Amino acid sequence: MSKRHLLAMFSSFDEAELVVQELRNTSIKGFDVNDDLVVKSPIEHPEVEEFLGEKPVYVQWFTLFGALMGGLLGFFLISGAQANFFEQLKGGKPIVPFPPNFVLTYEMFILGGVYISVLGFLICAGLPAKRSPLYSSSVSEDKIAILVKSEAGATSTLRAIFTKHQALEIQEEAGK
Amino acid sequence: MIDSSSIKQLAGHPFDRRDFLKVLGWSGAAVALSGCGNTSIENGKETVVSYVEAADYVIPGVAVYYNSTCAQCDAGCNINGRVREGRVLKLEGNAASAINRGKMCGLGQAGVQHHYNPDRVREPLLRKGDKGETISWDKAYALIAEKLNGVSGEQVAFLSGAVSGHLKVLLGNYLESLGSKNLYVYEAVAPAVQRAANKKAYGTEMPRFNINKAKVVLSFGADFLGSWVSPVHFSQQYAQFRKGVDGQRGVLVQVESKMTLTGANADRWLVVRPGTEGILALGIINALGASGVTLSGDVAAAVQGYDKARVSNDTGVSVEHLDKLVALLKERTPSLVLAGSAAEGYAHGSQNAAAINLLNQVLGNVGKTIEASASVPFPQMIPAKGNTAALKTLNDDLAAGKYKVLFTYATNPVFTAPGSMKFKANLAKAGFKVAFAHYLDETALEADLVLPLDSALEDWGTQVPEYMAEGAQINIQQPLMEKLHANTQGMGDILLTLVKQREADKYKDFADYYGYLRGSLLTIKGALGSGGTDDDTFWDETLTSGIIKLAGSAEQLSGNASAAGLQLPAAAAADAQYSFHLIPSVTAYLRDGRHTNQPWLQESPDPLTTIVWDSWVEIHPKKAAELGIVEGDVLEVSSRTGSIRAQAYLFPGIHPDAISIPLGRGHEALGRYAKGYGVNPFQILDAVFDQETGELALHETRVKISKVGQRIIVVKDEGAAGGKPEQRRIALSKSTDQVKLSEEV
Amino acid sequence: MKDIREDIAWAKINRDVLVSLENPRKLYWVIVFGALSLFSVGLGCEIYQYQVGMGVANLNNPNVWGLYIATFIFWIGMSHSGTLLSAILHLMHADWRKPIYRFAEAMTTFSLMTAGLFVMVHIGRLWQFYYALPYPNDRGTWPNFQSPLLWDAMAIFTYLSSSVLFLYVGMIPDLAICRDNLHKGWRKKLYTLLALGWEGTDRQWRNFRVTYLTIACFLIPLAVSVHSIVASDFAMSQQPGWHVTSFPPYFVAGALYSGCAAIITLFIILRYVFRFEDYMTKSILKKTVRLTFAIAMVWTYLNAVEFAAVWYGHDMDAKAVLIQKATGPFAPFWWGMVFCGSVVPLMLAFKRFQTNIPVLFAVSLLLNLGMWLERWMIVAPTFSHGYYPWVWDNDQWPSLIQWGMVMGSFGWFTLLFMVFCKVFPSVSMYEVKEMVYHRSLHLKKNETAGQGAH
Amino acid sequence: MSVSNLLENWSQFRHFHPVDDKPHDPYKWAMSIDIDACSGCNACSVACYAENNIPVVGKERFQHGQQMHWMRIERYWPDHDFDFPEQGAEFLPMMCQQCEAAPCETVCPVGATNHTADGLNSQIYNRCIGSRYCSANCPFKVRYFNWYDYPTDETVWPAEMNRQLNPDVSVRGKGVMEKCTFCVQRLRAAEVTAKGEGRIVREGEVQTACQQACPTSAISFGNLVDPESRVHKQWQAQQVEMNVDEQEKDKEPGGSHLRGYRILEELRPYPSVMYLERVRESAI
Repeated sequence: MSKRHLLAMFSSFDEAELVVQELRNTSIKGFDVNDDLVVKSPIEHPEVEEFLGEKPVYVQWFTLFGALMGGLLGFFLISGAQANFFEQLKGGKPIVPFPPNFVLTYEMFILGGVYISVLGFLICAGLPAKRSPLYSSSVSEDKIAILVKSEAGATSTLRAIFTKHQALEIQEEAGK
Repeated sequence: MIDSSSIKQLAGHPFDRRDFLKVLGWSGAAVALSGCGNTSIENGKETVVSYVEAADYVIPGVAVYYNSTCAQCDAGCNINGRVREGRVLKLEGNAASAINRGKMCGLGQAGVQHHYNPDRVREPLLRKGDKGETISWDKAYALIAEKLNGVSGEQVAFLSGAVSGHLKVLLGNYLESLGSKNLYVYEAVAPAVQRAANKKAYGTEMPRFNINKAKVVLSFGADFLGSWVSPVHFSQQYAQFRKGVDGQRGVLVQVESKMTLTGANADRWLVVRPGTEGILALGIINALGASGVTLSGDVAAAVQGYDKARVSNDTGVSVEHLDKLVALLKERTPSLVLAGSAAEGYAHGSQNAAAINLLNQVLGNVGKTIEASASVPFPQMIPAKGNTAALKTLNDDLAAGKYKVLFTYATNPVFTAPGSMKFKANLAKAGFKVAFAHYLDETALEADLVLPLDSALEDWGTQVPEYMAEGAQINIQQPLMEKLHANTQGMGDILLTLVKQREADKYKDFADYYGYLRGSLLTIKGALGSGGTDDDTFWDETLTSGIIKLAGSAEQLSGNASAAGLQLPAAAAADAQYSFHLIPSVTAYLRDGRHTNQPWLQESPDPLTTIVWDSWVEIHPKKAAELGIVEGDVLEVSSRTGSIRAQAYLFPGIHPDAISIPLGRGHEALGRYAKGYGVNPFQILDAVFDQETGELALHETRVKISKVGQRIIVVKDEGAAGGKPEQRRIALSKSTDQVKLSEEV
Repeated sequence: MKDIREDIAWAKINRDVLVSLENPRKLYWVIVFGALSLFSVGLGCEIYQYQVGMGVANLNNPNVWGLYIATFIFWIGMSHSGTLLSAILHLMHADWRKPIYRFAEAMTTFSLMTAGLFVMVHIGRLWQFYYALPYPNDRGTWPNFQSPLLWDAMAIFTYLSSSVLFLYVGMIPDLAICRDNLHKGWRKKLYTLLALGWEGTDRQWRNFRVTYLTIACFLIPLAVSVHSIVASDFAMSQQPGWHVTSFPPYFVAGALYSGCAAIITLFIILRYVFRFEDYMTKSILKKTVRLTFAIAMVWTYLNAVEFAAVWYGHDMDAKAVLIQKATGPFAPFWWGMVFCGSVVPLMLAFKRFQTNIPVLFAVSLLLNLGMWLERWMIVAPTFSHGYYPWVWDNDQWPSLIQWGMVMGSFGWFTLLFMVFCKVFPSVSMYEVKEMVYHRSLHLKKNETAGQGAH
Repeated sequence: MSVSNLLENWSQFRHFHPVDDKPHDPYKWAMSIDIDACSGCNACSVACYAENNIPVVGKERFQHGQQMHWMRIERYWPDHDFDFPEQGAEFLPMMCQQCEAAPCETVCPVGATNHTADGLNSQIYNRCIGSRYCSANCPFKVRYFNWYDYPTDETVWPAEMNRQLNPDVSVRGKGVMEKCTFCVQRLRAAEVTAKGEGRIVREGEVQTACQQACPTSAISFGNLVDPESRVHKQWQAQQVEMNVDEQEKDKEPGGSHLRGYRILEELRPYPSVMYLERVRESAI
């Protein structure tokens, strides 16, 4: 059963918030406010998260994993290499010396953390992404967009709500 | 010629183990058989060593060692050459040698750079205007014969450096065959005054000096650790002397106006007014007499008037130091007093030396630390000793246009003759000049015919050292490798060819100099104490050891030096116009400049100033401050003869009334590593001679200095701290009362 | 004076910034040409040095490191202010950083790349530099992990790649703007590719925020560690004048200092060249200047601490080096460093200079000069006056080859930076919008509160 | 590079060398130089040039401080003011001290300089990338860098001169660091010969080039762990311990009558070269 997309543009966050609240309060068949609603904005706006409700972010778990693995890998790689290559004896120092290895472990800890965080970001944010079916470049300028996905039947209800809240523009996916 | 004969030799005698030494270096490895321009398959063979058909003694990857004799100076150190794949790589000392006991100085080690020097003469050269034209040896010999034709013996002269052994014999024979007596043996910095003074005082020119047996060595400018007589031998004695007998360390007191390497190692370095060494010696004798040492009548008479106050005033040595020195000499016996070139380089040099030798007599050192040297039972082989008086005579004769043919060998008078002699101009008056040379040095450049010589590492020879360390010995020089250049010849071979031109019959048995050498040594086999052994064994053993030890008797030593005739002039008055004494210093590695083209020596820092690749003017810092001179100021140093320019170096080890410039640099020829580096102080030396021996008084030139207004960076190893340790614990020192040397290992 | 006008329309922000990608003032091309020429000089010097040998740099024993290492530290140091502006101020919610952090981050990236070049031109066998990389190989050899130089390599690699990622991640929303607004062509393709399909959805923003914050948190200790490690090149050695405990913080302060000075310079240049007067306002400049002044004083203090520690300590060798810095042949440069580094910034304390653009431009250049001299004075005097007096050598003057490469590095950096500013938005559009938005909200709130009070 | 190797031999990898590592066995090459015997003649230095293929850099490069003498003779004057150097000069042969805890080793980024089992500070030319950090950290400044490509330089080893080069020693190209090796090529040859005969190298069997040339025999060289060696006896008699930064004898009030000392010992590099102080007569 195919779903259809609908995109509405608003001039401010306040408008968008009202729309989302109304959508939340209105029960529309074939439209789930938690799953089928996407707010697009030109800036990062914490209120959006608030009025959309807390959604979990998992990037930090990637970070933790990356940092720990980076550190462990660093230490064992370095110590292991030193141990295997003990011909490289340095007078006055043990074959596996701690201070230098800790410095390098530290760097690897950060390296792992950053790399895997970015990886986590890409995964969690779904990037790189295919462009969604409806997009207006004004989002990257100054408009707030609300993209909804619904059964064909719900489209008109949604459209009505958008219009009510002075949507500047409403785009609808062409029917099949 | 030599090559072909040696090839024949190879062909005729298959190698066996016994033979390999004989052939060694003669035909050597399969290198250098082809000359230039050869287009055959042999082309480039000189750079290839065949391991498929390697000669017996070429073991790939393994070095073999052969004994020979160092030819870098006349001390006659026995060397041991390291040879790999037919190349001589390094010269080391022959441990069996009484002279150097396995040790080597830097000069000697640089012998390989003489051998491999890229600027060696490779072909006989005949003068064509300003250029040299390559000719064949046959033509060269023919030319010599032609030039000698109809010339009387009187009109032929041979100028040679010090020469000994069979080469000297052949040289003498050749001149005899020419009917000439004009052999001039010239060495610019030889201890000639010393020899005369020793002969007078001890009855022998070169007795043995036992530094190791002395408790005190008092040296008047004898640089026995650097350049004097047999430095490597004396250095070893010095090491023993420092360890001392029963842990009592030997004390070295050096008296001189410019610090030498030996002076830099002295326990007490006493700076004296230039030329007053003899006065100091007499003053010490006088003080010894006053402290109870018995003086014979004539000695007492001779030293009368040399009281401490006067001596101190004349020499600049304080009474306190004089007293301490006298006390030390009296207390610690035996001692040894040495006279060196610094004391002898004056018009009264012989007198200075006599006064210094007299001190040995007074201290009873003769027979203890000065012993008779062993004599060589073959007088014809003892060295023809070089001196500068010979050059003066030659120069006068040349100026008179006396010579139609002049040979020069192993000496470079155009470079080393004092400027006042105008030697170069006089040399031009000789008719036909033949130079036997390794390089196109200044003298060879003036020659009409230049004949290229084998290097000392590819030539045969015998050498008899002037200074005998223990028993007498004859040193064997043998090739350490095949000749590097196809068209050079050994001096012995050349002389043999030349003498054959005159007396072919006499020498017909000798195909070459090698044969001559072998034959003549075999004839005296019995006298050498090897009468019982067969010829081949004797010969192999001789070549293996590189030394023939002689059972010669000791020369007579007389211990009765007389003070008669000892007349020392008063300390020289100041010269108003030329206010500085010029001290041309003889450095250990450059000497008279014949080896300046050996880059190791150029880059080996002068031990005292650490300067490399250049000449310098040493001046005392106080004097320099007075004159506003700082390091690197270019100074014009002018004598009555001429002037030269060199950078100033502030040096505390020099008398404020003297400046010093090292000899050896300032070449206008001699190849890429020598030409254009530094200045040549020989050029400005005045013609002053020792009154007794006629030797050039090296230290008598007076100079004035002026800044030319240019300042350059002195190229030296010493850093900005100027050799001060700056309170850091780096080179530490203790005095003898703080150490217990007898407990040491 | 406001940091930014609240009434700037968001669309205008887009327009103003995007125009910088297309149509800068002529001066831009002059700068690019100048930079290219300088870089060519440096490249020529390097080719010559590569062919002939390091000797042409007129280095020697003991002066084995010359301007190369000094300038290396300089560039590493300069990289730190980018991190300071973007990461530290981000964590501290100082929103005035927003119009200027992008170019500061670019500066970080490019100065690190420039610094990396100096490692290359410095080593004697450039063609074997990969020996210093830890890679498994059939000989079983590894680099020496004990060497501070290896820590350097590791730290710089981490820092450079993290900085690039940070710069990139922070730029994704702007790249989307570029993608949406530019005409077809290679640029459009480039931005489309780099924007990764960013649409500004709530999910993207949510993860973006956390990621950006996380990387910022990593970058701060990383930046500190990087310059501490560079300081370790010296402090971990045994040489007098280097073996100083306070070197790591001293280096970090110096790094922030030189970076801030460079930011002022580039701020002024960009503001003019790209007509960013509305965004890079004098008020922001003033804040940057004040920050610079504060760091200058910290640096001065740490400098004094170092000298005092040496002076009152019993390490005679270190003391000798210090005395030689102040009185020896390096004295003009050392005093020049003190003047430029500690005296000149005092001008920044005066309000009237804090917004005077010509004065600030001159001052920032002097500060940069002072900081470069500082690095040279750390490296050179210890070599020429180390433990071992025999080899003291105070006269070693860098050859033109060395100077050429130092100049070339400035050309290289400027070139990279200028090309970046032309290709990528050097002012963060989305963040300026945020800034304007939040400030206007704040303004409204105040107005409402003000009205309520009446 | 396995973790199991790391874990199994952990204690071995944590040993500090040379402090509590197993002692050098059977070799620890060391030297002692009697600067009272040293006359400053430079023979050692020339021998080193001959043995180790050291380039003669020429006047201009020497002026720039780019000389390569692995062994240099330093000439010192007293620190205090003086009119004339009445006790002569002081000569000090200085070359790589083959430190047991060498400052150069730890800082090399590629591990081109390491500590060998027989107690040398090795330099691997092939591995060196020329960062010059080792030289920067060397307190004695005895490491020399190839600022130019001497093997291809026509002024250094022109035709024929190059035939003198010792095939046992690498000729170093541009961009690598080099220094005194204690004539490692001779040591290895002797060690291998001895091993083949089932023994250790005997005292006197191997000499360094400088030691061999030294006319005053001021240089002793040998195996410090061999009780028969002269070096061992000298170190013992002089009460110089290897692994300390201050000798017990130097702690005695009034100092010691023993002459042995090591240069910059207080920096704790544990040099393998002991110097014997110069002596000057107190009676004159």
